[in-house]
Formats: sequence, C-alpha cells, structure tokens
Amino acid sequence: MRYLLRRLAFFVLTLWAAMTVNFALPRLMPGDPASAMMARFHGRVNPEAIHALEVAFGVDTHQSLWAQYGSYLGNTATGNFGISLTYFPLPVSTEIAQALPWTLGLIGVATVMAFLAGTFIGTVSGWRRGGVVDSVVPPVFVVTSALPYFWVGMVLILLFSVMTNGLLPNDGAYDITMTPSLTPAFIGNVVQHAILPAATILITSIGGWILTMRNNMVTVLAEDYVRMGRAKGLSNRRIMYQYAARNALLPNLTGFAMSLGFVVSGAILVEYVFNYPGLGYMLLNAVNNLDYPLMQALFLMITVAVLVAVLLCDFVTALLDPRTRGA
Amino acid sequence: MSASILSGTPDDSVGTRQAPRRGAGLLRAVRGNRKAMVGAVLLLIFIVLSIAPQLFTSVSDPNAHEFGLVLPPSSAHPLGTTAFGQDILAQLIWGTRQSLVIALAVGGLATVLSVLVGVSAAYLGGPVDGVLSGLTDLFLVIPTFPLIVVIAAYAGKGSLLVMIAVLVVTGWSYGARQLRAQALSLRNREFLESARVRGERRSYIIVNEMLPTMVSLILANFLGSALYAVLTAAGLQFIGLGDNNAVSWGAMLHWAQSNSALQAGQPLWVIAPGLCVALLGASFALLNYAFDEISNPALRPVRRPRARRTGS
Amino acid sequence: MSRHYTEGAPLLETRGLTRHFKVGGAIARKTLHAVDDVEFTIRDREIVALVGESGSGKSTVARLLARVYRPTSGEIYYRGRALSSFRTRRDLLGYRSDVPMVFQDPFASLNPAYRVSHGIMRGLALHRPDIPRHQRRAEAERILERLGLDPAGEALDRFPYELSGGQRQRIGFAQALAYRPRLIVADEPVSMLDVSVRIGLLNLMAGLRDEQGVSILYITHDIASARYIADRIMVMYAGHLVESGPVEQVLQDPRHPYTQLLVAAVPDPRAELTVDKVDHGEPPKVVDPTPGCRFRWRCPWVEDVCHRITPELVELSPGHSAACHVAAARAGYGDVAVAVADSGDRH
Amino acid sequence: MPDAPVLEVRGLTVEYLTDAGPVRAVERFDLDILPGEFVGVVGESGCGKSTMLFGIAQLLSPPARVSEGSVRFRGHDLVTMTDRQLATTRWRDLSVVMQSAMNALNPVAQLGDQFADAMRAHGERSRATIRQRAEEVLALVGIDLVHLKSYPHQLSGGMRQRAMIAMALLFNPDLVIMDEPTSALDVVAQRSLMLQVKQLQQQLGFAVLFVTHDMSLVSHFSDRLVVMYAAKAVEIGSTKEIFANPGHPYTEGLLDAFPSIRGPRLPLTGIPGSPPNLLHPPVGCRFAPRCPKRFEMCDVEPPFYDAGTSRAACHLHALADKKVVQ
Amino acid sequence: SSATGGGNGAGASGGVLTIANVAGQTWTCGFNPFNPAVNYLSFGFVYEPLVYVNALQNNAVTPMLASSYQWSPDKKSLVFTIRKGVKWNDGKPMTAQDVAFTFNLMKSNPGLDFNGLWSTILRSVTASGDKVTVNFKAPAGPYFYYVAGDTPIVAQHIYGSGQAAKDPVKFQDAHPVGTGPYKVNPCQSNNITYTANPDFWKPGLPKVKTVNYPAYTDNDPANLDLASGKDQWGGQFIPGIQHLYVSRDPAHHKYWFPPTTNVALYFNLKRQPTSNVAIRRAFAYAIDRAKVSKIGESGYQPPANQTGIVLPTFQQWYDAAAAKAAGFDHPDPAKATQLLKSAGYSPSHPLKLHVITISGYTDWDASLAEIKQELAPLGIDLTIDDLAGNTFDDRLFKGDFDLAYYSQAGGPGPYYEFRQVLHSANSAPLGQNAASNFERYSNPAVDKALNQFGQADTATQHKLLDTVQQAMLRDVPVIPTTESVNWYEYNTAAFTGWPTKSNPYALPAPWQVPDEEQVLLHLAPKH
Ligand SMILES: Nc1ncnc2c1ncn2[C@@H]1O[C@H](COP(=O)(O)OP(=O)(O)OP(=O)(O)O)[C@@H](O)[C@H]1O
Ligand SMILES: Nc1ncnc2c1ncn2[C@@H]1O[C@H](COP(=O)(O)OP(=O)(O)OP(=O)(O)O)[C@@H](O)[C@H]1O
Ligand SMILES: [Mg+2]
Ligand SMILES: [Mg+2]
Repeated sequence: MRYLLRRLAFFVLTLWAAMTVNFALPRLMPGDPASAMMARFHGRVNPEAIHALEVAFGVDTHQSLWAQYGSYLGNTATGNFGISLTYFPLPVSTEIAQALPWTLGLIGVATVMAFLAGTFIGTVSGWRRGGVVDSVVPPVFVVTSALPYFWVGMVLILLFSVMTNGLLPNDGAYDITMTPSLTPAFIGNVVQHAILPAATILITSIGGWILTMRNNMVTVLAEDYVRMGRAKGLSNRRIMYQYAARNALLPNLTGFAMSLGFVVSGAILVEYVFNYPGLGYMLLNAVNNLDYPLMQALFLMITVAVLVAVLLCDFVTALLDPRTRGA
Repeated sequence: MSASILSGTPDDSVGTRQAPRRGAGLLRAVRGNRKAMVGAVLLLIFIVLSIAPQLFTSVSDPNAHEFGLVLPPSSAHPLGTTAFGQDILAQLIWGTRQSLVIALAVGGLATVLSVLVGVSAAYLGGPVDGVLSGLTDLFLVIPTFPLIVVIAAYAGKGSLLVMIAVLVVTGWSYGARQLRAQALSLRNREFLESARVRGERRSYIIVNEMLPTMVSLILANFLGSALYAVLTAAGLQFIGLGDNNAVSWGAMLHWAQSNSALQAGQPLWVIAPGLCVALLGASFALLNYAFDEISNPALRPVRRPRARRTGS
Repeated sequence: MSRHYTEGAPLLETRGLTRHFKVGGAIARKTLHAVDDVEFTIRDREIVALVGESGSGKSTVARLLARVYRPTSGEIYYRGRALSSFRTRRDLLGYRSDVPMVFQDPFASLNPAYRVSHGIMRGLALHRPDIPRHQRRAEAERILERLGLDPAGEALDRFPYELSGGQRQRIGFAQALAYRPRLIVADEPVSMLDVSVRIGLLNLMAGLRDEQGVSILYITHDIASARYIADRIMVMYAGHLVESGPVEQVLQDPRHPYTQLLVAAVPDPRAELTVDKVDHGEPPKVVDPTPGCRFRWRCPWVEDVCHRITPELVELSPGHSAACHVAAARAGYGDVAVAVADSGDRH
Repeated sequence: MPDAPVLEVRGLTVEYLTDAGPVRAVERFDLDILPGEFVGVVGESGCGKSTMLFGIAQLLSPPARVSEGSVRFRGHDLVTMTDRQLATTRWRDLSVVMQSAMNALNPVAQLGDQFADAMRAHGERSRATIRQRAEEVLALVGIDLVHLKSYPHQLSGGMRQRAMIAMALLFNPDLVIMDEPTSALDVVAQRSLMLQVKQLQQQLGFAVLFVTHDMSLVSHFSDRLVVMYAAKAVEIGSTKEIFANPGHPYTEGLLDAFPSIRGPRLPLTGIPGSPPNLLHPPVGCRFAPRCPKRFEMCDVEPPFYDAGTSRAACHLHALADKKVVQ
Repeated sequence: SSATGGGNGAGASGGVLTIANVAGQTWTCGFNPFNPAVNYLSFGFVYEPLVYVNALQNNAVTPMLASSYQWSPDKKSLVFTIRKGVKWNDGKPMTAQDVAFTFNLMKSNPGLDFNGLWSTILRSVTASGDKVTVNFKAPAGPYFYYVAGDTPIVAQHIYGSGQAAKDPVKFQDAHPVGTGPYKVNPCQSNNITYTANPDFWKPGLPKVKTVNYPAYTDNDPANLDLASGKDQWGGQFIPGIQHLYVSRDPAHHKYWFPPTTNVALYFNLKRQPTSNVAIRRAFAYAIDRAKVSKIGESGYQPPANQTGIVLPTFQQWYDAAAAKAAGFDHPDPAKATQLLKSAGYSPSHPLKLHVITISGYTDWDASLAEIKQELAPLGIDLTIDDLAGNTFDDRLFKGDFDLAYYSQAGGPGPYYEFRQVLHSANSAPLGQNAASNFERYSNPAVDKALNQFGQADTATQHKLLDTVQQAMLRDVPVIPTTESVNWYEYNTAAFTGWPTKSNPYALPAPWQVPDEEQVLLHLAPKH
C-alpha cells in the first residue's frame, strides 16, 4: 500500500511540475492572445483588426504573477483551460474532448496491442532461445525500434495508399463525408482509417517490447524457479506463462510505463502524418496556428494521459508482484 | 539495460565465461558480435561521409537551386532532384554531418548529465538522492516530445545549439536512472568499501573506482541518447520546428512533406533521408544492443543443441 | 605519532560499542540493533575469532573497527587512544594503515576495472610515503612473493577475473600487508573459497601472526576453522557478545546455551553425531528489541528473568565470560544477577 | 524386486556448448541408487555436481546437453523420454530440492498455489485433497499452516528451504535429488535441516541423492559417498569406509582440508593449486597436477580400481595390484 | 441524415457541389460572421453585404441588399436604398433598421469591428424608411469597399436580444439567420451542408441546391479529392498541379490563380545599413523575381514588380514607362554589384543581414532560400530567421529587424495596399507598434497622393498612383518579390458558370469572402 501511496504522491508532484512549466512558458514569451490571433491571419485581415481582437480576448487585466498562478491552477484543476484561438470562441476543453477519444482509441489501442503482441513474441522468442524465432527476432527488432515513426508512416502511405491507388485510406479518422454514428458502415470506415497509423505505431514500438521481454525472459529462464517448474512436471505452457512470463513481465511493465512518454511522442508524429484528429495532431496544428491556450492544455492532457497510464502500470505491478505490496 | 559483467556476481567469472576488459577486450568483443559489427560499419560509413562529404559528391552547396526541378533519377542525379532543383543525393551526403553532430553532442552531453545526476544521487544517498531521483523520474515521465514542441513553438525555430540543448535537457533522464541503479548496486560493493578503508577520498572513489566499472553502461547510455537525439531531432525538423535552411535529413524530410512529395510522385525525396535517419538510428541501436549482449553474456544468442533432447 | 598512544594499553579495545540502523520508510521508521553494547579487547600478536550466526552483527563490528561506520554510541580505543579523537586526515590515514580490512568476497573486493596491482600500489602510495614511486612495484612484488603468489610480477598484471579465488584472496591480504599493519580485520576471508584452498589461507594467517606479530580479528561462522587458528574466540548472537574466552576452553566447555548449540551443530567428519534434536529456531529479532536475553525464544533453559533483564557478560572462569543468567547462576554468580535485577536499576 | 536400483546412471556425459568450444562438465558418470539409500556427492565448486544432478533429472537447458549415456529410473531411460512422458514421472516419483530456495520458489505465487500447481500437474483436481496434502507435508517439516498463503519473500531462508523439502514430499517420491539444500543457511540451521531430512527419509523410505561441497556435512548422513573431481567421479564407496580409509589422494586432501573441532589441533595442508579449467582438462589423471603422490602412470587416465571398501580412480591402486572394475 | 450526399465521386449528380478548402481544423459550427476565423463559412453563404465590389474588374459594383447607393459630393455621406422584399431565412422581413443596427452593433462592440471602421472613419449610421444614411468623419471614397462590400448584415431580432446581445463577440451563432442564398442544414464537425434558401430574394437562384463543405485539415486529402473529382471547387496550393490534378482529367480539371497582393521584402528604413537607398536598390537589381517565383512558389505565384502594382489584376494602374525606365524589370547583377561597391561591400567583405520570416510558411522559406542564394555571390550574406508567428509580429510591428518577408491584406485595387504599406500614418517610431507601414516609410508626397485619392476622379486617381509607383521605384522602401494569389481549382464536369480569366466576375477562391456568394450564384448543374 505504501508503494502505491508513494506513486500517487509522485503522480501529483509530476502533474504539478507539468502545470507549472505550462504556466511559465507563455509568460516568458512575447505577445498575447490577440497578437497571436492576429498572427494567424497574416495577410488575410485588415491590420485594424488587432484592436477588435484585443477587445475580443479581453487582453490581460493587470494581476500579480502569484494571483495569475493561483487562478491558473484553479482553472486548470476545474478543467477550464481558456478559449481556443483556432476554434474561437469555443473553450479549449470542448476541443480536447473531441480529440481525446481518437487518441485514446488509436494510440491507446495500438500501444497496448504493441505491448501485448511484443510481450508475447518476446516471451516465445526468449522461451525458445536459440530457436528459429530467436535468431531472427533480436536483429530485426533492434532495427525496427530505431525507425523514425513518421517515416514509417510515410512509407506505409506510399506502399498502401499512393502506389496502390488508395487501397487503404491515409488520412483522418473516417471519410469526411460520413456522419459519425454507431452503424457498422461507419465503424468499418473508422477501422479502415486506423489500419495504417496503427500499423505504424505497432511496427515502430513493438520492437522495444519484444527485445526487453525477450531479454527478461532469458534472464528469468535461467532462474531456478523455472527449472523447478519443469522438475515439478508442469506443462510447458504453464511454466512459460505462470512461472517465466509473469516474472519477466514485471520489469517490462515498469518499462512500459516509463517509456510511454516516448511512445506518445512518436504517436504524435504518426497522428500528424496521417492527419489523425487526435491530441497529437491537434497539438501540432495548435503550434502552426499559434493557439497557445490549446497548446498548453494539450501538453497537459498528454502528460496526464501518460501519468495515468504510468499509475495504472504501478497498480498492475503491485497486483502482480507481491513484493511491492509490503514495500 | 542490464548490469554489466563488471558488476556481475562472482559466478559470472567461473569457468569459461569471458569477461571483457577495457580497450582491447572491448574491441575484440565487438568484432565477435555480428550486430555490433554491422552497427559499427554503418556508423563508420556515416562518420566518413560527415567528415569528407566532398569526396562523395561534386555538389558543394547542396541547398543551392542549381539543377532542373523534379528530375527523375539519372546518372547525373542518382536520386533525382527536389522541387527546388537540388540534388537529393548531395543533400543526403552533406546532411550526414548535422545528424551526426546532433547525435554525438547530445549523446555526450546527456551522458555526462546522466552520470553526474545518477552517480551522485546513488553515492550521496539520503535527501540528495530523493531530490535527484525524483527529478529524474519526473523528466522520465513527462512526455518530452510535446514539451519540446511547445517550447519550440514559443521560442521559435532553434539554431542547432538550441536543438541540442533541448534534446540534452529532455534526454538525460533515462540514463541517469540506469546509472543510479547501477551505482547503487556498486555503492556497497566491497571494492569500494575496500578503497574507503584504504583511506581514499570520496571524490577519488567516485571518479577512479566507481566510474571505470560503469564504462560499458555509460557507453550504452551514450548510444541510447544518441539514438534518441537522432530520432527526435529528425521528428522536430520534419514538422518544421528545426532549422529548415540547414543541410540536414530532417530539413529534407520537412521540405519533401511540405511539397507533398509522396503524392506528387517524388517518393525518393521522402524515402532517402528517412532511410538515412533510420540507418543511423539502427547503427546506434545495434551497437547498443550488442553492448548489452557483450556485457551480459546471458543475453547472447545460444547455439541450440540438436542431437538429443535436452528438456524444453 | 606513537606519543599519542598509551604505553601498555591493549592493541584495541571497545567499550559499549553500539551501532543501530534506521530501517523502514519515513512513515514506519524502526531501529535495527545490529551491534549492542559490545566490549572486547584484542592484544598484540593474537588471532581473535568472532563467530555467530548470520545477521548477528559480525560484519558490523568489523566495519566499525575499519571506520566504515561510526558507532551509534560507545568507543573504540586503539592503543589506548579513542578513535573519535582521530580527526586529521593524517591521524586517520595512520589508523587505516595500522588496521586494514580484508573482505569476504575476493572477487567483489577487487575493482574489476583495474589490474590487481591497483589496490596494492594505491595502498603503498597512501600509507608508505617512505617508498619512492619507482620502488613501489618492487615492494608489491616482494609482498606477493611472501604470500606465496609466484611469479609475483605476472600476477600483479592480471585482472581479477583472471585469478582463481585463492589467488584473489591472497591479493586481498597483500593489500592489507602493504601497510605494515598491526591488526587485520578479516571479515569471513575464506568463506567464499573452495575447501581445498581454504586451509592454505588459514595457514597464511597463522603465519602472519607468528612471523610478523600481526593481530587478526578473524570473523567467520566456521567454528572449526576458528579453532584451527585462533587464540581466543568470541561468540555473537543478535548483536550481543554472548561468550568469549580462549578458544579451546570455549569449545570444550561452552557456557552459553547458544554456544553449545553452535558447537554441537558443527559437523565434524572425525566425530560422531551428537545431537539429534531439530531446532526450528528463527533468527532473533533485532528490530526494536525489548529488554531481556535475545536468545530466550530458542533457549532450553529459559527462565523468568531472561524475559526481563538483558544478561551481561560475566567472567565465569579466568578469561572466559558468558552472558547468561542461568550459566552465571550455575557458576555461582546467580545471586548477583538476580539481586541486580530486583533492585531494578538495569533497564 | 526390492533390491533393484531405483536409479541406474550409465556413462552420463553433459556438455555446455560455449563460444570457446564444448565444456564437458560431467564425463562418463556411473551411479546406482538403491531404494531408500542416502547417497552423498561431494566435490569442489565447479566440478560438475549440479550439472550431473540436472543431467539425471533432465533439467538441463541450452547450452547444456546430455551428449552420451543413459539414466534409467525404475527401468525407464529418462534421457530418451519425451517431455510428456517425463512430466508424469517428475515429482510424483522423482523430486528435486534446489541449491537455493530463495530462487527456486516462484516469487509471485503463494506457497499454497505452488503446492497445488504440482498436484494439479499430476491430475489431482480436488481442492480439498490438495489442501489437505499441502497441510500434511508442511506439518512434516514444521512450518505453520498460515504460510500456505504466504509469498516466498515473507519467509526466512530456513523456512523456504523447508518449504521446498515439503514440496518435494508431496507425492511420496522414490527418489529426492538435493542440490546443496543447506548451503545458504548457517551451521545451526544447516544441521537442523539435515537432521530433518534424515528423519523424513527414514520415515518415508525414499532414496536421496545429495550434493554438497562440504565433506563434513555428508559424513553423518549419507550411506554412500561419491567424490567428484573435474567432471568425473574419482571415488565411490560407503561413507564410513571412505572417511576411515580414503582410496584417492583427492579424497584424502579433502578430508585434510577440514579442521576438526574436537580432535587434536593438527596442522593441516589442504590441497595446493586450483581445480582445472574444464575447457582444457589435463590429460591423464585430472588430479595429477595437484597430486602429491603423482607418478608416471598418471599421464594415462586411470580406470576405477577396486580399492577394497570403495572404488577409486587412481593408479596407486595398480601399484597395489588392485583389480580394475568394469 | 442527408448530410453525406456529396460523397463518392459522383457528387455532381443531383447538383451537389463539394468544396475542397483546407481549413486546417474541424468545424466548430459557429457562424458568427464577425469572427474572422469562421466568417468565410457564413458571410456569402448566409449573410450578405450591401453591395458586391469586384476587385478584378476595377471595383465594379453589383447591388446586393442595397438596391442602390448615393454618395454626397464631398464623399462624406453615403445613402443606401435597401432592397425591398428581402426576407431573413426565418421568414421575417429584412429592413433598413437591420442595416443600421448592424453598423451600430459594431460601434458598441469594437470586438466585431474588424475593419476598424468606427475608430477610423464612421461618424453615424441611421435608418429611415428604406434608406440608410452613413456619415463619415472625412471623405471616405476608399472606405466604400469596407462599409458596403465587406460588412455582413445581421438581423436585429437575432443579434439584438438574448445570448447574442449579451456578448456578440463570443456569440456562436449556431443557427445563422441571414438573407443569403443558403441555409446551414446541418453542421457537423466534419462537414457543413448548405441547402438552398427557398426564399432567396433573387428568384430561381441559387441553382445548386446543396453545397457540402467538408473540414479538410490537411492539403493532401483535399488535393486527392479534387483530383478524383469528388470535390469540384478547390482553394489551395497543389504542388505539381499538372501531375496531381490537371492530368487526371485534362478536359474538366482547371485552375486559375489570379494574383491579388504582393509578397515583399520590407527593409528597416530606420536602421543602418538598410536605410541606405543604394543598398535597397542593389537588392532590387539583384533579385531574380522570376526565379524566386519558379523555385519558391512553383511558379504559381507570379513574379511581382517594383512598382507594387499587382499584375495582371490591376494592369490598368501600372505605370509601365516608369517601371521600364527604372530598370528593375530584369535582374541586373552588375548594377547591384556596383551599388554595393559604392556602399563599401563586396563578396570579400560581405554585407551581413538578417531577414525574419514566419515559421511554417514553407513557400516563403523556399523563396528566401532562393533570394539568399542569388545575393550571396554579390556580397550580401543573408541569414534567414524563422520566427514563431507572434514573435515575428512583435518584431515586425516594433521594427526590430533588418529585413522582413511579409504580405499584407490589400483590397480591391492597388490603393489599399499602397496605403497600408507606405502611408506615414500607418508608421510608428522604432520600438512602438506600427499599424502596417512596418518599414517606416515616410514621404509627404506619397502621403498627399494617398490622401487625395479618396475624393479624386478616375483620371486623377491614376496620376496619384503614378506618383506612388515612382516613389516605389525611386526609394525602394519594400521589394515586392512575388504576388499572392487566389488559389482556385475547378471542375467543369458537372457545373458550369465558373469564374475564369476571361470572365473574372469575382475572386474565385472558395475562401474569398464575400466573393464566393457571386460564384455560388453563377454556378449551375450541367443537367
Ligand atoms: N547498512 C545497513 N543498513 C541497515 N541494516 C544493516 C546494515 N548493515 C547491516 N545491517 C543489519 O544489521 C544486522 C547485522 O548485520 P551484519 O552484516 O553485521 O551481520 P553478520 O553477522 O556479518 O552476518 P553474515 O554472517 O550474514 O555476514 C543484520 O540484520 C543486517 O541486516
Ligand atoms: N551455462 C554454462 N555455460 C558454460 N559452462 C557452464 C555453464 N554452466 C556451468 N558451466 C560449467 O560447468 C561446470 C560445472 O558447473 P556446476 O554448476 O555443475 O558445478 P557445481 O559442482 O554444481 O558447483 P557449485 O558447487 O559451485 O554449485 C563448471 O565448471 C562451469 O564452469
Ligand atoms: Mg557478515
Ligand atoms: Mg552447484
């Protein structure tokens, strides 16, 4: 229990740090929302518009930095991230609520799939150490784990979309002319759109899981309790999963949590390449549109998502590993 | 990723297992490992390209708009030209340097930072350790890429120096954590206690007794950070947050993307620089993995006896 | 330097030596009594064995003597001078060169990144300023030869993993000897070694005492080897010294029930099996212990008083002491213990 | 057929395939174990004791393999059995206690589950039966039943070792193989555990193959003793007789390396030198380089001689006109 | 729902028009016509101006909600006669009251007044009967476009009450009530469907009954949908347009990119050495605008010229003779070298300057890279600083730069851009925000010409702008390099009536407000 309390404290601390960074950044930079909005419309609107914009955004009344910090923390805690510039006058939270499901759906599912599949392949490869699988796995996946996410995405687009005349869609989450609904047709369309980006995440992130799982397996297989399992006459399946894999998984799980940040980073680029309307894509769009309130909220959202995943991993670790429970 | 032989248990040394020695031993180990060899050869090629690009292409300013636009591959332009009339191959060759500089600089600086933070956290212990490892964990979990993106958006496009600084700041934590773990396991190792009992000063112990035994992990760390740097820098440049006017693979990708090279029938413009990033990344990853194997013999591939059944 | 030391004082003496460790997190902080109120002396040219079960605090005593840990309370006197008064680096170096330590694990105690000469040469540089730099190597070779490592020059240039366990442990002793020590603290120096080479090192230690007059605190849980080389033996249990005395006397006539159990348990191929009782005793509780004898849960003689009062080391015959109420009572000291207990001024 | 051996090992050879070449960690090892017999195996660290045990129990994993020989357990050759066939024999008839219980118990499973595991693998489905049997064996080794719900890290070292032994006794096996089950314990606990094993063995009648590097430990417990040196058995015979009258200089040296705590304090010599590297073992008698009694014949590998009470692989017996066996 | 009608390549059947315009975001379904982020979705479709002013045809005026208008002779007062029988699409009649209300709403809510009319020129707007009288503070000829052509008229009964009245700036306007040819029906985050307004005041129009406006977040899919014929009206840059678009169906896939304003290098005239006219002239001689256009803009944005007149759009204003005489019409490296030499610079002693530009404008990056390459051999070492948008603005507005690469909004005629770029009233001292004269040019003659332009007749107006052009050629305060264009691709397979180079009845890009209404009213299904 103490272990989980400690992790929870860490969670809160990290969150606070992320929020503070978020608070500090825009205050270190020149400009305000009105000029940012103005910058978005370069050449499109009459220069006089700046005045209108300043009024529209109610550019900051003069508050002390601490008061601003206080109200910022309060606002953020209550989910009030301000007003988006891109989607003016909608609140940022509305926009994020639209993007979040897509990211959770795509990146979440792809990442978990990569983790599960990678863990499985790693388990098998480590189990049959020196076998056919194991002689192929390390070199291949060392290489795939070093591929740039966005490039893999582009190659997939080239192969499965451009060169095959649009065999698979490479853009967005569903056909732009479709109406979101729970019909099979729409869901099928969504799945179709998710294939390439999911494949990209899978290809690039699976290697890491496979390799660490394989190495953990190899280490665990040398442990006496695995030999003991065999001595007890247990079936290979049971030894592999109950004895070896479960123990090998524990360090991997922590690794999973720890490297989620990396995966999410890569996934942002995947969303960008595929114009997938998730948080990452929105973030890069916000960057292009100089939508600072949105940017900040997104950064915070992504951090929270990663932190929650980390926390979940901690819980699962605690569940699987009795040793952490007492600690 | 794993403890090195240097910190292994005594039975690691029993019998036939060969522990690497610094210097010659390491070289020999690399030569004996196929992954390491491939990685090293790749890296060597890139190093040569970056040192003397002019030997491999006659183009001296690869960004100059001096050729025909969108030429298909030919003997004059083996990979064709860009929509701006630049020779793609020449850009690739000249672009090696920046990627390599970023990789080496970030790898080096981040490793130094990891060593400083990780080792002092472990060795000093107590509240110092608490603060430093808390900080490490924090940097580890905060998704760095969005952070970099946000910072870059505020700060505008970075020069190479800014990019390196940002990558170092966001890239040291993984190594620091590993080094701390290793240093922690070393901290109460008897040879350090032996040095203390001998009367050595603390600084001597850290620098001269502790660090040398962590060489292979430090090296692995360097490679890991270099890999991180190569990939992240390429990603940043790709989305246009790098210096677009630089001669670099990332900038090439950016230009290709912003000119819809894939759709416009110029796939080579995208494939080639991406492949270079991937190859350089792969060379670091292969070396890294190989060092893991070298320092932890348990991970090495084994020959599987065929003749008679042996259990599993 | 010697003027700081008291003429005629024992080589090393501890008084009320105590070391506690804080364990557990910030929330449930507990105190582990690794070494409690330990008093002993070591004289010149003497091998003193310290035995006891795992976790009884032997290594902690060794580290206290080697100044790896500071005592929580109590004092160590080296040739009459309190260790806490050694403040300057010069003083400390002086003490360190007089009292080096040899470690249990011959592999772990040599830095794998250096050739084995590293430790010896550093030791010479620190503690033997009289030897000029260029002669250090010759000196190192000389020491190794004396320890029976031949050819010495070649051994010095090896890496630790290239040496066998016995050779490594000799290097460990060579490091200690390079300082011209007065007292070597040897923490289980042979327990990791193969049986076949173990005896050779024991002989070496005896030789150091006999030929060079070095004293050794020999920590082990192998009582037979303690008997083989030690002059005196001390038995620890759960952080307490429970018995001490000349080795033959203690082993032939152990007074403390734990010592008796220990001696009976030692397998001796040349003797018949004497005990046939299964002892399920668990390791003693040294985390936040309550007063009383720490052996009481396993003790066949346990009495009421054992639960209340921590027994003190009492000399039961010349030079032979034990910390046991019952043993003391049997030897005619019982009244004292009970009287003191009843007066209630202890604990 | 009460006197047929439970285990007949013939010419067992085990190799580790290393980068530097095959390491023969066990070479042409022969051994018979009769029902209810307590056989001790001693030898220095690294001489191949554990490898031999795992070779017998078919628990080797790559890069190790049995390259030659047979292991007949109750008449069937374990070496040629399939995994499935092995699985039925294992534990039910032949169980193993490992060197360190710390590592041999699955750290993430409760003790009770690990007991149940083994029973289920052998077809026991009833939870009640499983629980009852688990309680019985725990009681045998004197561990509180609450520990069925404990995880290994919650037990002390001694308890873990005893739990392992309890687990080995779940099915009344014919043979229990023990690989230094006490080496992690201190003397008092060691002695106490050995006594317990001996008592159980006498009570339940299983045979024991017990490995250690501590001569003195086997002296009181084993009926027969095998002395190994550098992957080979060098002497086999009754424990008492070997202690009284060692037939191999190495055995002599080993005995000489253990000081006594009761007898006279004699200066001992031990054995000079160190054990050979198995990658390049010495030709001829492997002990010759360290042997104080070596002579010309030692360049040839010695066969087993009938040394009266024991069989020993030493040419000295040829000088004494002893017969070569097998 | 019927929202998906436009899909599947056959959109043209049934008269469904689909627009491919990359908005870079999904729809918020807010239609506030005063919100510049979304006004192109309502102004023109649902809301209408009083008149339509065609920038491509010398400001030809088409009456819309105002059936006619009358200037006072001093151009300080303007009276609109409001069209009769126009109805809001909720059935209520549109009146002069609504028009006056709209202007007065902007007065009370400066956040709506994106052209800054009330702060610069308007005095009062009043309605009586079917007349709306607009009074100006000064002669206001050039403001006609903003007042009559660029102000969406909203309904008083909507914007005068409830949520809208409370904060019209942040009013979402989810169900826009306007007079225009279309109604929003319905809006989803990925697509807006417009259906014809049956009560539209021009009978029989619009002929295209349904318009789909999908939310494209990126160029590639929009390009693909245009290329496949799924979408018929495009408004973005397509790299390799021949390969990607035209060649897919050469008979029907067409494009036309009419230029509207200049992209220019702004010199800092208040800083050494860019205050030195010789150096500016050297730049003007050195830069090969044709090559910049070809490399940086794939040739889609035509090269600009030093007079500042956007060609061919504003051809009739062009002072060709002066331009020819000045010699900037073709690159002249020799002259540039000589000028630089006179200022003390040479390839061995190069002039080092920084040019700031906006991060993410990749075509500008490419253009600047080309310019840099052209200047390098002459002894000008240009460093390109890519800045985040508002950092760029901050430095541009405050005059913290050597050179800046920028483009301004312009208007229906060269006057508007000239005024923005050159009039000293739009300048400010270094360190203070300039409105639009960022190079901080100050020339009383130019100011005077621009001031007189409002009241002058056409002939005089030409003379006045000649003066300005000559100043441009003489002083080189900025160097127009290329011309911003109206991106426009169209598909003639299913619809007729597209604006073309020969029939430029409106600026043709779908995002061009409110010209897109004119296009929509001209289009007709083929069958
Ligand atoms: N640095 C430390 N921090 C916390 N507890 C410690 C520390 N060092 C020793 N202890 C504890 O103090 C007790 C005594 O340990 P010590 O190492 O002295 O025992 P030992 O007699 O040497 O045992 P062994 O025979 O296993 O070497 C043990 O319970 C140990 O866990
Ligand atoms: N995985 C391996 N690869 C190569 N050689 C090995 C491997 N495992 C063991 N060996 C070698 O096999 C020999 C026998 O090892 P084994 O573990 O059987 O010895 P042991 O007698 O049980 O020693 P200990 O008393 O230390 O347990 C040793 O010399 C060792 O070096
Ligand atoms: Mg100890
Ligand atoms: Mg073993």
